[in-house]
Amino acid sequence: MSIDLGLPQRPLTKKDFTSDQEVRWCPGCGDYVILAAVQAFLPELGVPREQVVFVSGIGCSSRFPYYVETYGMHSIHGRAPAIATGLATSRPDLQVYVVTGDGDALSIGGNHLIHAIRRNVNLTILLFNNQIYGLTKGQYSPTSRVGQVTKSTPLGSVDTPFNPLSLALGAEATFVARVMESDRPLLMDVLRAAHEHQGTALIEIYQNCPIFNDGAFDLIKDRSQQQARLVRLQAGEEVVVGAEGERKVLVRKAHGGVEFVDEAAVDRSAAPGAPGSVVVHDPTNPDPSDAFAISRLDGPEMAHVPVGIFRRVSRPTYDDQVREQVASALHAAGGASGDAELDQLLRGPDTWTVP
Amino acid sequence: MSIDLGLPQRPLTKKDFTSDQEVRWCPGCGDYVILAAVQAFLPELGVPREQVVFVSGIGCSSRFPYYVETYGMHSIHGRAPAIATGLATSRPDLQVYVVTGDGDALSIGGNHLIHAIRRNVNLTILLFNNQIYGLTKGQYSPTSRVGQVTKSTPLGSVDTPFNPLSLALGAEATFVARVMESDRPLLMDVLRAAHEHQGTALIEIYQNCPIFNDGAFDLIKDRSQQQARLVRLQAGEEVVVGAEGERKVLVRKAHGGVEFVDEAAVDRSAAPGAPGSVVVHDPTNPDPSDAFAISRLDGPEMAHVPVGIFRRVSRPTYDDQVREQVASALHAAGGASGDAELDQLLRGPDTWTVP
Amino acid sequence: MSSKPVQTLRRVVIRFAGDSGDGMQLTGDRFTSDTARLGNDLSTLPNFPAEIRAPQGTLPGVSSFQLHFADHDVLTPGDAPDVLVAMNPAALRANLADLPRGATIIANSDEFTTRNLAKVGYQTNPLEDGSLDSWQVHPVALTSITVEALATTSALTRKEKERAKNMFALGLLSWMYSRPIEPTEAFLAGKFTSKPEVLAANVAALRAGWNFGETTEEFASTYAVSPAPMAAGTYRNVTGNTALALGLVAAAHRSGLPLVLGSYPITPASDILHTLSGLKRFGVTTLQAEDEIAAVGMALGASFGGALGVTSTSGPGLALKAETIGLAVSLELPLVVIDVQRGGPSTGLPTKTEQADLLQALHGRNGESPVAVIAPQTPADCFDAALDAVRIATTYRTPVLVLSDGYLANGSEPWSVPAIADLPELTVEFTTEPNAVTPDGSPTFHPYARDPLTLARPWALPGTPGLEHRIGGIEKADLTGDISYDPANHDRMVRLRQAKIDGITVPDIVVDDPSGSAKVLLLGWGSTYGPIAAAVRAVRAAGHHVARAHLRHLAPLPANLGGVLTAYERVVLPEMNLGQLALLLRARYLVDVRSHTAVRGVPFATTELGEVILTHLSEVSA
Amino acid sequence: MSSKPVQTLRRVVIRFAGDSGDGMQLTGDRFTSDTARLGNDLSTLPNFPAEIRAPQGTLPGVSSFQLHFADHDVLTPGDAPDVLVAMNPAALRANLADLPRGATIIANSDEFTTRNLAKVGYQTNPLEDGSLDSWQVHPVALTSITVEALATTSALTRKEKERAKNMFALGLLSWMYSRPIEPTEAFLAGKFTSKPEVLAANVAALRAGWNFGETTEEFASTYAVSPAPMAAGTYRNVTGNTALALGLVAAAHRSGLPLVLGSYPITPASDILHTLSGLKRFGVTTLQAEDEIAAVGMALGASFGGALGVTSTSGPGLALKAETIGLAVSLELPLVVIDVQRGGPSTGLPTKTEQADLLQALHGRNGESPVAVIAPQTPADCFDAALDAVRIATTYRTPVLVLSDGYLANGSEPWSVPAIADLPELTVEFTTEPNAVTPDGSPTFHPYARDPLTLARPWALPGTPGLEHRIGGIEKADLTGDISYDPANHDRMVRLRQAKIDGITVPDIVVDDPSGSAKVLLLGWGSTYGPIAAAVRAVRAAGHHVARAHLRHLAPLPANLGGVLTAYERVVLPEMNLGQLALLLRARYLVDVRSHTAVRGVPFATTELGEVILTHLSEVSA
Ligand SMILES: Cc1ncc(C[n+]2csc(CCOP(=O)(O)OP(=O)(O)O)c2C)c(N)n1
Ligand SMILES: Cc1ncc(C[n+]2csc(CCOP(=O)(O)OP(=O)(O)O)c2C)c(N)n1
Ligand code: SF4
Ligand code: SF4
Ligand SMILES: [Mg+2]
Ligand SMILES: [Mg+2]
Repeated sequence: MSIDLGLPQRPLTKKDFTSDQEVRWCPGCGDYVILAAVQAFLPELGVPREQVVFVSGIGCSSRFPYYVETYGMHSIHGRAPAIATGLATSRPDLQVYVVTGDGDALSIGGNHLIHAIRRNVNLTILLFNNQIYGLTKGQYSPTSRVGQVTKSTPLGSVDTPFNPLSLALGAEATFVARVMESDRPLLMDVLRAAHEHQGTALIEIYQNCPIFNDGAFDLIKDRSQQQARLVRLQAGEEVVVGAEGERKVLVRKAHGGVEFVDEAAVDRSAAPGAPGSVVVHDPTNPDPSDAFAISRLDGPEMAHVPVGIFRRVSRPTYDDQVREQVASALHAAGGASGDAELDQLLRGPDTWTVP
Repeated sequence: MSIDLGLPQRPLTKKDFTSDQEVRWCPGCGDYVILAAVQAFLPELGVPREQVVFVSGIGCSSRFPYYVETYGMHSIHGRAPAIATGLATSRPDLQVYVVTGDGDALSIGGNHLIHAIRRNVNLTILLFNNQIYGLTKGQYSPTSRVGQVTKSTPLGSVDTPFNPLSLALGAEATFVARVMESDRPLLMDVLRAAHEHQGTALIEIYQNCPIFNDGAFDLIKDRSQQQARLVRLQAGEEVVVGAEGERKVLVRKAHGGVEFVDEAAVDRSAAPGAPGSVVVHDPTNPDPSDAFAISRLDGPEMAHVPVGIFRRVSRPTYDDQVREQVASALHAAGGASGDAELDQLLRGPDTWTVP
Repeated sequence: MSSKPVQTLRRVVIRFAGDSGDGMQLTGDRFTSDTARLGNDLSTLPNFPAEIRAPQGTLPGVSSFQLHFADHDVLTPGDAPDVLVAMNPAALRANLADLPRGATIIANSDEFTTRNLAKVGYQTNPLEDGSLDSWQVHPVALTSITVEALATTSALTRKEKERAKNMFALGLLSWMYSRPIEPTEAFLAGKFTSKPEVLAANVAALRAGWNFGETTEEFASTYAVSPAPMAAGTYRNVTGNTALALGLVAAAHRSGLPLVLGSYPITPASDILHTLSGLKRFGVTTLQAEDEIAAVGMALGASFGGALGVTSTSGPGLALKAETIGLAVSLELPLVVIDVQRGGPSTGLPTKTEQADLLQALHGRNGESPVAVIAPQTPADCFDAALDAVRIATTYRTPVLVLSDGYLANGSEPWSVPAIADLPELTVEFTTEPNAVTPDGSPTFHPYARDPLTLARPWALPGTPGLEHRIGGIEKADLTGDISYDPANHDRMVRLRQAKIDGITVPDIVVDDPSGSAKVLLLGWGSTYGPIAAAVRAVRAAGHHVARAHLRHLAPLPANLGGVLTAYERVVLPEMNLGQLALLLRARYLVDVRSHTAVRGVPFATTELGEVILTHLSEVSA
Repeated sequence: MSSKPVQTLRRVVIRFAGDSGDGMQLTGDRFTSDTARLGNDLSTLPNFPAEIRAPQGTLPGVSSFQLHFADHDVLTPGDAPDVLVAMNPAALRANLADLPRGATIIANSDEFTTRNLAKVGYQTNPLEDGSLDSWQVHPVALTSITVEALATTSALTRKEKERAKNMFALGLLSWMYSRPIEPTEAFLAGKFTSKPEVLAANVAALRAGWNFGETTEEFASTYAVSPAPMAAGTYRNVTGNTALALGLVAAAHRSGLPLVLGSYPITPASDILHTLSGLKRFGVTTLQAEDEIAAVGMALGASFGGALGVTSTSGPGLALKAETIGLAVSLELPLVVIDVQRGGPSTGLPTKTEQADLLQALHGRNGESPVAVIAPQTPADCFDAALDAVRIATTYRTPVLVLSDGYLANGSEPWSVPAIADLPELTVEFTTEPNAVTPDGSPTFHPYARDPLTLARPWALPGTPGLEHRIGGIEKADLTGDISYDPANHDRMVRLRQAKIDGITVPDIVVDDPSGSAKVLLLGWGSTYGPIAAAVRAVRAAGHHVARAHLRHLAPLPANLGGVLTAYERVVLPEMNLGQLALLLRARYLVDVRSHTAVRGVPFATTELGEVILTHLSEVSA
């Protein structure tokens, strides 16, 4: 249903993807950084902007669509994945992005998120995780760490947070990644990979909320701490962390799971897969067990936080298959239905005639 | 708030847990078997029946509470975990069970389920999985296998089903188990363990719906096939499947995950954890990676279906901590509040007096 | 044809009743089909428990199917059966109260065992203890005769043979009312192609039933009901759910839009999903969502993309969709929401009918959130209602709520199949060009500019170059659609949205007042059409004057409605709720509309309404 | 005390306006507190954007706080400010239209830079270009004077020092209106205990502001407003959200039930959750749920267990809770549902006020699903409304909906703190013994047996031996509560549930008609109390006769309401919606209630309503 008005084609720029709406986030909000990165990324897709749609829920992050000069819908709290599923399924020509927050996606919208993921709908989901409800002024979210003192938890929250990536992997995800808002090169890489991916790509973006949860990610932002904590996953490479000389390498544990050990202590002669043997990151592994194990590395203390693409496997998408069933029914019937076919349908098998 | 009327205490029997309501499932429905097992199990708890509450959603399975002579609520579709959370949090003296179906728990109620699980509320959730919507007469459910032809999927369903146990593990579950409806001893064992568990225990029960999805579990029910497919997890033991002579043993793969290999091919000298080394089942492993890997063994073809307790670890429960915060606030304030304290609260810090 | 004497009747009401597993719905459906073919007018009422198959032989497990057919225009499934086919003691016990003295009972005597009698509280066998003396009872050993008739079919077990007893009953009743059995034979052949033994058994049982009637002395004569005069045309029998599904497909066809149904199963709406999921050949996409919220969300997403987004549900599901329908009101996108009403509140009576979602449909959302509401009045009328809903949704870019109910959904009647060319033209135009200029004179797109006539905003689809825009549920500035917190703008937008709905073109309400001298107007909406019309007919037949009118559009109301209401001395409004439409009309027109309400999960009985009318007539003339 | 001349005023309206980050809400709160202490009556109206902190210096980022205080009974926050404190050009531009000619403007001249002026579209500086000549403009270099005043405080950066400028403004205004600054100093000391430099800076800025007024020649005199005559008692200032939270805690205390709040954050209701989460010391449990459905589910689960289950939300959340509230209606358990209404439909205007959820509260559920509905009328009245809601919920075992709104929630007024002993007795009795006998004579428990007076069913808690029972949302047999599909039983249960609500004891509505000769009655509900009363007062002051009455109970309605409505020639009903209560009253009483509606997200202005009243008065007497 893409409409070609024969407009002249010229390479698009970031400016082409910037709408005329005033951006209304707080000064210093991490959302600005993400917006700029996405606007810078979109031109490189080579997709005309009318074929891009951003669907969001409600939250600070969900104001995103207003600022991008594409089609967009700022919907209601938590429901963007469902709305986007309807859109993506009926319009294969569109690139559908979902923009959501940790509250929007994981609290009220948790069910739609996991169902979109298991169905593997052609969607790229950008989950801005600031570990807080920003728009409603600072209540704890399903990703807030235990003990977090917020407006609604004066004595500290008691619920174990979700690990959004573990949850997605448990929900049969085919593409799962994490990025820091400030890491534009990685964000661009991941967006590119997500664009190429067929199915649902979940990208968790750590985003700082300077007003209600400032510094949530300082441990991995701060240059001095970052190296010891941030784990950059690279397909086909060993999983390492730490500065030169203090490097740790990810190895398998004896009883399932993975852990970091000092590089010096690594036994490189261990058979691949043996406890102590080095984990070579393979996001395309059909078995999600390794990706899951890696997702367990991070915790509230942020000892080790993996970023990059955890999983990227191929599986038929929901929308493709839904359309395929319709197409094959049409094909089997010899093409689109006209008045005659409709007439036959209305009559059904059992008519009689009154003269 | 338990009320002691000083009634005479005698050991309870199954009959004591049988209500006067006529059971209204279809002849041959697996729900009967589960009901009988639960009614037989409850007396052994030694808990007076007034302290037991069954909360259910909507579905054939959710009619369960009517048939058990305890307190019960047949609520609305998908919401039982939330309602039960409110009840369990305000009433620590009660044993709260949730009874739900694959549609109730994983379709409309998916979000409440995963949130109850991450919070680790003191609940035992019995998820009757018949891979179909029974009560609404046979539409596919989030656990129906791909390609299943149902009333709403005449050309076969296209969505990848959830693996309820993978999903629960991704949602930070502390207790996860699976049982066949017909395996009463295991069901009793698991119920017992769940009762002892502090927090949310999710028990998936495979249940046959003879009307709309008959034989869904025949591959693992049928004596001749069962041995080759059913994997009985035992804490501290190797994970094996198959009849004597055709036995397979679960070993680690080189690149994450686990797989079955012929017993003959097992290298028992492999270092624990090495690829090819035998997996010794440890449900109490704090790292859920092994439990997750084991949960991936089953698939629609039911090549290998693990049953038993996958995971059983201890973590503070939501309701205990919520109550603890209230209790400590009371304690810090020197006990329950009387009129004087309330008066002070109403006045607040900033009053003035008009004479 | 039977060789026994034939008596001609003008109308007959038959009720088939048995266990949930006895196949009564199929039996009723087949009898209906065969009756329709004979040219009788008819109306049907299935009735079944919420449980799939409650324990055999119990009262809660009874399932029934009632059919009213006649040589004249039939308006309801009939108040009371002339014939009850009772497949077991439970079926007898559950239905006897509805059976007028003198009516015929055909009971499967095989099932009247001590055990089965006890299950439903009979101390003695009513077929033998004289308690049924006021009725004409025919005990027939349906089960054993069926099994005997299949004695030669050795491929089946006894249990399997017994299952054919419903076909025996159908054969017997077909004989009794001079219906052909060949179409049912053809139907069975289609159904059991892959199971030849089962097919053979069913056909044999069917024929055995017919022959039993012909041969045995139990039945002295057969009955005939002549065809009803009907307008020329091709007819079929349809249920409301089928008619709705067909209407949606026809509307999609006429509008050129692909139909996308987002739905979550719920009784009694599920069949709409089932039917549409089988019509992929018509370009129909059905998405079974994870819940009702996702279902309407998917439909709305599809509408945003330019499809005809539809969602179908029942009352509890409508409650869940409220917030998203509110979003659709704010987005001003076409959306069709079908609510097949059932007994409430809460889970209520899932398989029973009710009209108690009208106020929910109108008011069940936060803020001022106006939508259009339409209610079909008979099963076949669901087809037209669907077309009308699509017309309004696409023309006015608004959600339209269609209020069907459990009775319409599962009840059926003959439907004169329209010619495609006679269906309304529903062509939709998408906006593809800028519709405004910026202050500096360059062309731009205003997503909330409005058509001056309809107040509809443009429908510009993603994929259209140059019209990129964003819409959302936050209040938006008139014309531009930008976020706006301006007080005056909000007031204007609230009133514009209301004015758009108020301005929808709906036909005037038509009053049926043959004498022109009636003082009392019987008003109704939705599925009470049949019972009210039948009661009015009966009252008129007794020589009284009474007027009748039926509302199809609940929002907006027809422009002439106020005049109609004030033209009568008294307006009586029967509803299957506690007076929901009455509330709206009293508020709007300050007319003392008199409610007659019953919330029993079943349609009004004609006799009941007849008495109500007579009471009002006597009050008014007194 | 100031040494400049003091002028006495009867009333003043001040509006503080600045950037979202400028701390205007705090400034307003403090000025309010200090004013309350002086014994003035007062009313406040905060106003802020839905964004947390829109870009600095822009129109959408403006946040304001209006305070009306007087030496007499104050009914509204005031139509138009006498003084506007504008912290930047955006604040000036956004608020100027509300400012009557002649009013005072105190503007932070430091912020009127070319860049800031351009941001909001000022070509020239209004402080200098003469465009403000009709107002009394005082440009004050608030920022730089503040920074200068803190010159010695070297521990802070310039940015941090600048942040204290709101305290400077507060000091200046306190001087101007003769308010003490000591209480604010104490308040700051408490707030910044752990940040001594910040404390010192704020206190210094506050004093500098005061001194600036006293020293500079910019201001010639100060003003005093005498205390208002108020009933004897202890007073505090409260917002509606605080009062509601306190009312719930007081009700829990009086009923002996533990309070369990299930909630999901949403503007403007979130503060109820925040406040209650800090009151664990009163045995209050707050559960922040995953969504609104879970929130009400948790509350209902707690009620089942014998707690006082409460849930708080705003319109979109109420829509989501509909199905579960319907379950509570069917279960007949106590439940308090608080809806702090905001602008709709859909996301609407999250931070603005509206009264458009009344029909949703009454009708927004499937089936006939009656609940009680209460609306508080002023911020302080929220306390009493909460107690009343708990009384009804526990006495009648029913959900009670409390309709507050954004204006009540955030607005504040002095509240005469009641003595605990004077609060209503709310003791609840749980059922602990069988209440029926089986046919064979043994004692049993009927969960749906009813109290003959209230029609309430027994509340028997899990844990009570011998009363084990099951309840659910499916229709239940009268008395026993067993599942029942019986038509007559359903009709009976539907009517019983309605009758229970209809039978709730609510006080008669009181009419304020001092002359006794009014022909026009001004009726209102909820937060329009203040504006209507103020307008009526003004109209009466001009010598006209007009009556006034305010509805607190929307369901059931007071028994005398019909009589009251028909006693007047005309009933005028202002609502911040399109006429929702008018619809109900017209329907119920067939009285031609005249709606006056405005849906602007802000409370009615007194003058606007005054004109409306005068128009009606002239029509009626004409
Ligand atoms: C139905 C509904 N419930 C609640 C809200 C209030 N609400 C708006 S945004 C939000 C949470 C936002 O948190 P998150 O998704 O993390 O986004 P952020 O603001 O942090 O970017 C809530 C609770 C709403 N708008 N609608
Ligand atoms: C809000 C709502 N939506 C839909 C339904 C209809 N409904 C009842 S049960 C059910 C699914 C039941 O499936 P499952 O949970 O698997 O239970 P089963 O019947 O198979 O035991 C559905 C869709 C409902 N009752 N309420
Ligand atoms: S509140 Fe936090 S997340 Fe929201 S805009 Fe401000 S800084 Fe960003
Ligand atoms: S439909 Fe299936 S699950 Fe439901 S009662 Fe019947 S057999 Fe059991
Ligand atoms: Mg967030
Ligand atoms: Mg199921």
